[in-house]
Amino acid sequence: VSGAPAPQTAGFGLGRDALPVEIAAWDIDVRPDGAGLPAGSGDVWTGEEVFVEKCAMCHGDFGEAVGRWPVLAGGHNTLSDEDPVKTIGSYWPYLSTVYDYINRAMPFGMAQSLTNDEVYAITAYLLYVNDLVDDDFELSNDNFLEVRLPNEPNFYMDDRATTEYPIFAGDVCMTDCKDSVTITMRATVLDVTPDDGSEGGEEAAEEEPAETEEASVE
Amino acid sequence: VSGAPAPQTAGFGLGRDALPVEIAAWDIDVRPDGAGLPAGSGDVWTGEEVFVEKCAMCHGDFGEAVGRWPVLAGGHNTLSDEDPVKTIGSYWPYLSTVYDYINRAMPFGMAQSLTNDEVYAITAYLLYVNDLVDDDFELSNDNFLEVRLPNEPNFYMDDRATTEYPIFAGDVCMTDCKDSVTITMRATVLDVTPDDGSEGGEEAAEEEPAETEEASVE
Amino acid sequence: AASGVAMVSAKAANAEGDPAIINKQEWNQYLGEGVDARPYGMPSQFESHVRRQDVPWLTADPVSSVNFTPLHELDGIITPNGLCFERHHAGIAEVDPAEHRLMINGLVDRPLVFTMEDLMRFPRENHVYFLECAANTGMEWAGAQLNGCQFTHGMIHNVMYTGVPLRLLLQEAGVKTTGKWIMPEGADASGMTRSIPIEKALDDCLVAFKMNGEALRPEQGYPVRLVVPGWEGNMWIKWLRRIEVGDQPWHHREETSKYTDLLADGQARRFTWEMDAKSVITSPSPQAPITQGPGPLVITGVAWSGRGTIPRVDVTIDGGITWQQARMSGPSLNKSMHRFYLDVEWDGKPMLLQSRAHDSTGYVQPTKEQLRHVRGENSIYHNNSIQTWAVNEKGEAENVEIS
Amino acid sequence: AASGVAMVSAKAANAEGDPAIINKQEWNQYLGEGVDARPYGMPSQFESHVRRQDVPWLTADPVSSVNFTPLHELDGIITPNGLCFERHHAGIAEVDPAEHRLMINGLVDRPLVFTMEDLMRFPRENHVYFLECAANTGMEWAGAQLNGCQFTHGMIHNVMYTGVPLRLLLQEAGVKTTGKWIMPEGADASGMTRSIPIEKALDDCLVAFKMNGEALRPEQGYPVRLVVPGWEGNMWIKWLRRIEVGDQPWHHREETSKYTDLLADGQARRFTWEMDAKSVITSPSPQAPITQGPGPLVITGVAWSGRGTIPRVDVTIDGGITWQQARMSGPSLNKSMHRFYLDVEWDGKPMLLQSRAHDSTGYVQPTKEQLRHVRGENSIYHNNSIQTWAVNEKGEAENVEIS
Ligand code: HEC
Ligand code: HEC
Ligand SMILES: [Ca+2]
Ligand SMILES: [Ca+2]
Ligand SMILES: [Ca+2]
Ligand SMILES: [Ca+2]
Ligand SMILES: [Ca+2]
Ligand SMILES: [Ca+2]
Ligand SMILES: [Co+2]
Ligand SMILES: [Co+2]
Repeated sequence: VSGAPAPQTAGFGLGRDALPVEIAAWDIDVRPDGAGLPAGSGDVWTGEEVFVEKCAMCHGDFGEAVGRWPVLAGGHNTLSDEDPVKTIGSYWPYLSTVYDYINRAMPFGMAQSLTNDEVYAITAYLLYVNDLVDDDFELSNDNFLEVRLPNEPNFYMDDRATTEYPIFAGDVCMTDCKDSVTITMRATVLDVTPDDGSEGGEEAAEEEPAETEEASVE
Repeated sequence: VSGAPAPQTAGFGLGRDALPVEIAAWDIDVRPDGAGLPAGSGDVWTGEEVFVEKCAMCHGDFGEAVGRWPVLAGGHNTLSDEDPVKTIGSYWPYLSTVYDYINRAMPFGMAQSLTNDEVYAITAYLLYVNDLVDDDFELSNDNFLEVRLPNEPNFYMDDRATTEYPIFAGDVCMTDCKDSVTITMRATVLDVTPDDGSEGGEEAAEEEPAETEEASVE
Repeated sequence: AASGVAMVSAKAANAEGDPAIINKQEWNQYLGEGVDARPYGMPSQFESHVRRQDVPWLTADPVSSVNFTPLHELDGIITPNGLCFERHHAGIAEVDPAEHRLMINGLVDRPLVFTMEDLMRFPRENHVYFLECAANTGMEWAGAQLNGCQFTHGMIHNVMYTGVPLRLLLQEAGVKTTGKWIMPEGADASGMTRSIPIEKALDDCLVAFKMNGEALRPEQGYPVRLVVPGWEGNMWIKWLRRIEVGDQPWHHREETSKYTDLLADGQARRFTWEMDAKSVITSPSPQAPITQGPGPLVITGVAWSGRGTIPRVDVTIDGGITWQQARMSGPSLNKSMHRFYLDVEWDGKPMLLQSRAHDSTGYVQPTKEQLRHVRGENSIYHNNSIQTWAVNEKGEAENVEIS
Repeated sequence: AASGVAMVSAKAANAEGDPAIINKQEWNQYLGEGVDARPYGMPSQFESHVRRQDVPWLTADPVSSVNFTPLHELDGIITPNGLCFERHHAGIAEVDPAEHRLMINGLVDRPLVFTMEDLMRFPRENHVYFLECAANTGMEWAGAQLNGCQFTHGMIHNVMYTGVPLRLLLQEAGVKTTGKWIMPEGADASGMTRSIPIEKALDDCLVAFKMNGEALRPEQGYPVRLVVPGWEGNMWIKWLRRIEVGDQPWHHREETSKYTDLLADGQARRFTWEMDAKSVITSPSPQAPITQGPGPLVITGVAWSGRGTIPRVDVTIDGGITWQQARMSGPSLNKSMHRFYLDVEWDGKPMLLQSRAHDSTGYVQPTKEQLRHVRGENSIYHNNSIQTWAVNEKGEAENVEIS
């Protein structure tokens, strides 16, 4: 009968070494600096072929989207509009994200079923439908870092600590804070709220809600 | 648009006055001093008749119980035995509790279906099977307080504050507290624990668990 | 440490790699159910063994009986509503809240009737409290009997309640100066009643309608129950429909025939309301054996006191020769469960595990021996003694008593 | 007060008395179900309206979508597991824990694989934390849109987690000095990934396997998820199967295409992890109107901050002309929900209700106006502005914006 306090510094000796073959099976992530990119290549025309077969039923032949599935192309110069269209071409900062995401999550319902060459080809095609490369372009692990997406410079690190926190702090008014108050907007005018009957929303869809982007629920 | 802090002292003005007819419908509790006893009466022989009809299938004709349903009679002078039998006659301190409980909760499955006279009669009968009255006894709201149960003097107020708390306090031993330790009893010898398969226990019942009193789970 | 790693690992990998990693699983590739499928969610299919369980031989009928919280499967201090043990005397009352009323009568200036809507208009409070049945561990007085902490200690749950201070309702009716006791009464077919002194009623009792954020469960008194912090569970009247104020206690069935503590000399304590400090190791325990062999082991359990908080729990793995102070984890709240851990390196030898709670009054959980010395073996209720689990070389645990 | 009593009472009694009292109910006389009937309990049949609800028009498919916690029906601070909102990108992964592994690789001294049993052998901690989706209230940027706090604010839940400090797992693998970021990855078909700086990973993150005492629900990442206290919900990777340590962030889809905050000038903030202080009145609200007329009214709501506790919430009933300090109730825990109440006497006139949270850093929840002034209307995420409900004479509430 015995028992010593568990070691807190030297580690617990739990788990086991991950084998190279196991790491290889799971370590599929790709970064903007190219880390994680596998060897492979694919051109725009091959990409179109695969895309039309495996992706277009949701995203449209040219990434324009079917119904409410995500739009993958277009939207250039809409980011400061009332209704910005955020696509790979108009918004995404890094091409590596396209490769990584398609490779890990698409096609929706059959994730991780594409070959590396297929992912390169689709990525090339998505660059093409976003007017970023010509139709004879071939993407590979060799030239991957040469492609930069146009909106990359428009991202910056969270700056709330300097741009917001000083404003949203300090003493608050408790009495006589305003002279009068008026209602300027009412949700019931839109009428897009699901009924308590739970199946609601069909009627709502017709009503064109103010913010219908898929992104609005991410 | 206005709102004052809610009154904390004068009451909230919530709820409504309970009507006498409503209080009468629910206010059925009876106390040892007779408070709450309704007018009525019943004798031992009437009590036996009702008891045999409505109670005996569980509690036995003479309160001796059928199977594992509660025993209502007997057990005199067993309270300091290894297996005390706690009944109305051997344990309960007040007769009012018999009236109150039968009136509010019995028969099991058809609560509050007895008339006042039936409850008086059953109570008289339970006194009789516990050897506390003769067979010609009639119980009524008039003579109710004259009947005292024998074990009343043996209850006293919780005294843990003086009999236990001073003992179960103070410094504790942390090292070298004993020379040796031996196992003196094992639950698996009894084997009365339900299986993980959930329906267990039949086998256990045969094994005569150490403490099978119904009371043990109250 | 390298060889230790191989020893303690649940599944050592062979050269081809672990199939659970090398082969894609269904859930890695294909879509699962959407957000419209489960308006009210349930546990994973792989957790179906985590359930309340009754002990059929204990009672004549499951309708007036008890089932037990699976403490050995839980962690932290909150008991999920679906797993809070049940004890009812006439089955689960399925009360329609629209047809439910709460009456206050007796020694009050104005007898009142409240609807559920009325109750929702009083100021509310939120508190986490344990509810322990006075009979919890009662089957163990005469000796080690049930092999699992679910059965020995599972008549307890720990829940965050939302409710109206009972004080406010009593003030609304106006308690007369002669009013010294209250008698809460249930709406179920057992018409459950208990006597509670007015001091407690005006102190911290709640008339609660929510548990862990949502409506009370039917098993726990929906739509409204009494919360009597730190006091025995039977007093927490469920399906609360009436509160009478009186000048004396009622001495009803559950405070005479039951819930009185029979001592060795045949005399009995009555009105033993407070639940004394208690603790139990929930893992390892008979239903939660050590499955991974020697090496790091998390010893964990719960502790509580009806008289305050639990600043300290001691744990022994050698049957009480040596004790170590456990690590308390999670909020320490008054009259709530506390969680403790002792992280050890198990050498694979047999252990005799015990835990010993200290509460904020300085009370220390007694041994079974100490408690029996005062109370004998027929006391049924309020067994808060130290529990022992014997763990063998295989990691199996058993409920035992030791010298 | 006597006439007031009659006015505010839900059901005035007629001379014969209230039938709910005079007539016996079924549950007063007959037996209900026993303790063997419900091994895992569910809410009352009368509470079936309390459920998670999705908004069909929001997404193309319920399988990558969201549903919402019914905040308007809850009280206290704990969200029951069955009602915690769901957000998944490839449906609910139904993971078999025996087939689940957690790998740590990348810039570590020794890449490791853990089984669930391995994880259960590390020291554990318990903490209550809110999880809020960065998109919560996102549909309200352009204007008052959804009529109910379930929809405007229901992408949040507050749960007590039990888990292993991520720090211990990373130390076990040994993070190289070049390791500055981690990338947790999910086992579901979306293979969810996020980048988290190593400082946060070594600070208060947990690898959690229990929520509110029991196993995680499949919807919430069973058998194991990452807990990232105070930070946006998407980072709390569910079905956690891998953690890679790296020298740079990954800029994956959910931190570029999504969860970046597009400002009015077309530029976008990235890595906006912390959830700022926020509050909402849950009752009265559009789905929880005042049904009992003038008189006592409980105004209640919840508040939280990703940067600390909530020592104070102010409430206005006149659209911000006058504010009152609300009463906080229940434990005040770091990065947890807080419950507040304002008990008022409603005069039956229209009200404009708002709540304003102060957090322990001194931050004060901004108005929509203030927030839009900095960020514009396209920001989608991180809308923590003050919410307004207009209550009319009938007690009906509506989601509005005010001047
Ligand atoms: C059955 C419908 C469907 C099919 C087929 C499909 N997708 Fe998708 N795609 C989606 C959905 C739904 C999302 C959003 C997933 C989420 O975020 O939850 C998505 C997201 C994407 C995105 C990210 C969009 C953004 O703005 O963040 C890309 C890129 C994408 N898909 C590419 C592809 C490619 C390439 C294929 C084929 C190889 C494909 N998709 C097949 C439904 C589909
Ligand atoms: C169908 C079975 C059944 C019938 C019929 C029944 N009872 Fe009972 N009785 C019980 C059960 C079960 C209990 C214990 C209830 C509990 O505590 O949960 C009980 C308890 C009692 C007790 C309290 C026993 C104690 O020691 O505390 C009394 C007294 C009693 N019954 C009297 C009666 C009378 C009088 C009738 C008929 C009018 C009656 N019972 C009919 C099952 C029955
Ligand atoms: Ca990698
Ligand atoms: Ca097309
Ligand atoms: Ca917009
Ligand atoms: Ca009375
Ligand atoms: Ca017989
Ligand atoms: Ca005995
Ligand atoms: Co007691
Ligand atoms: Co963000």
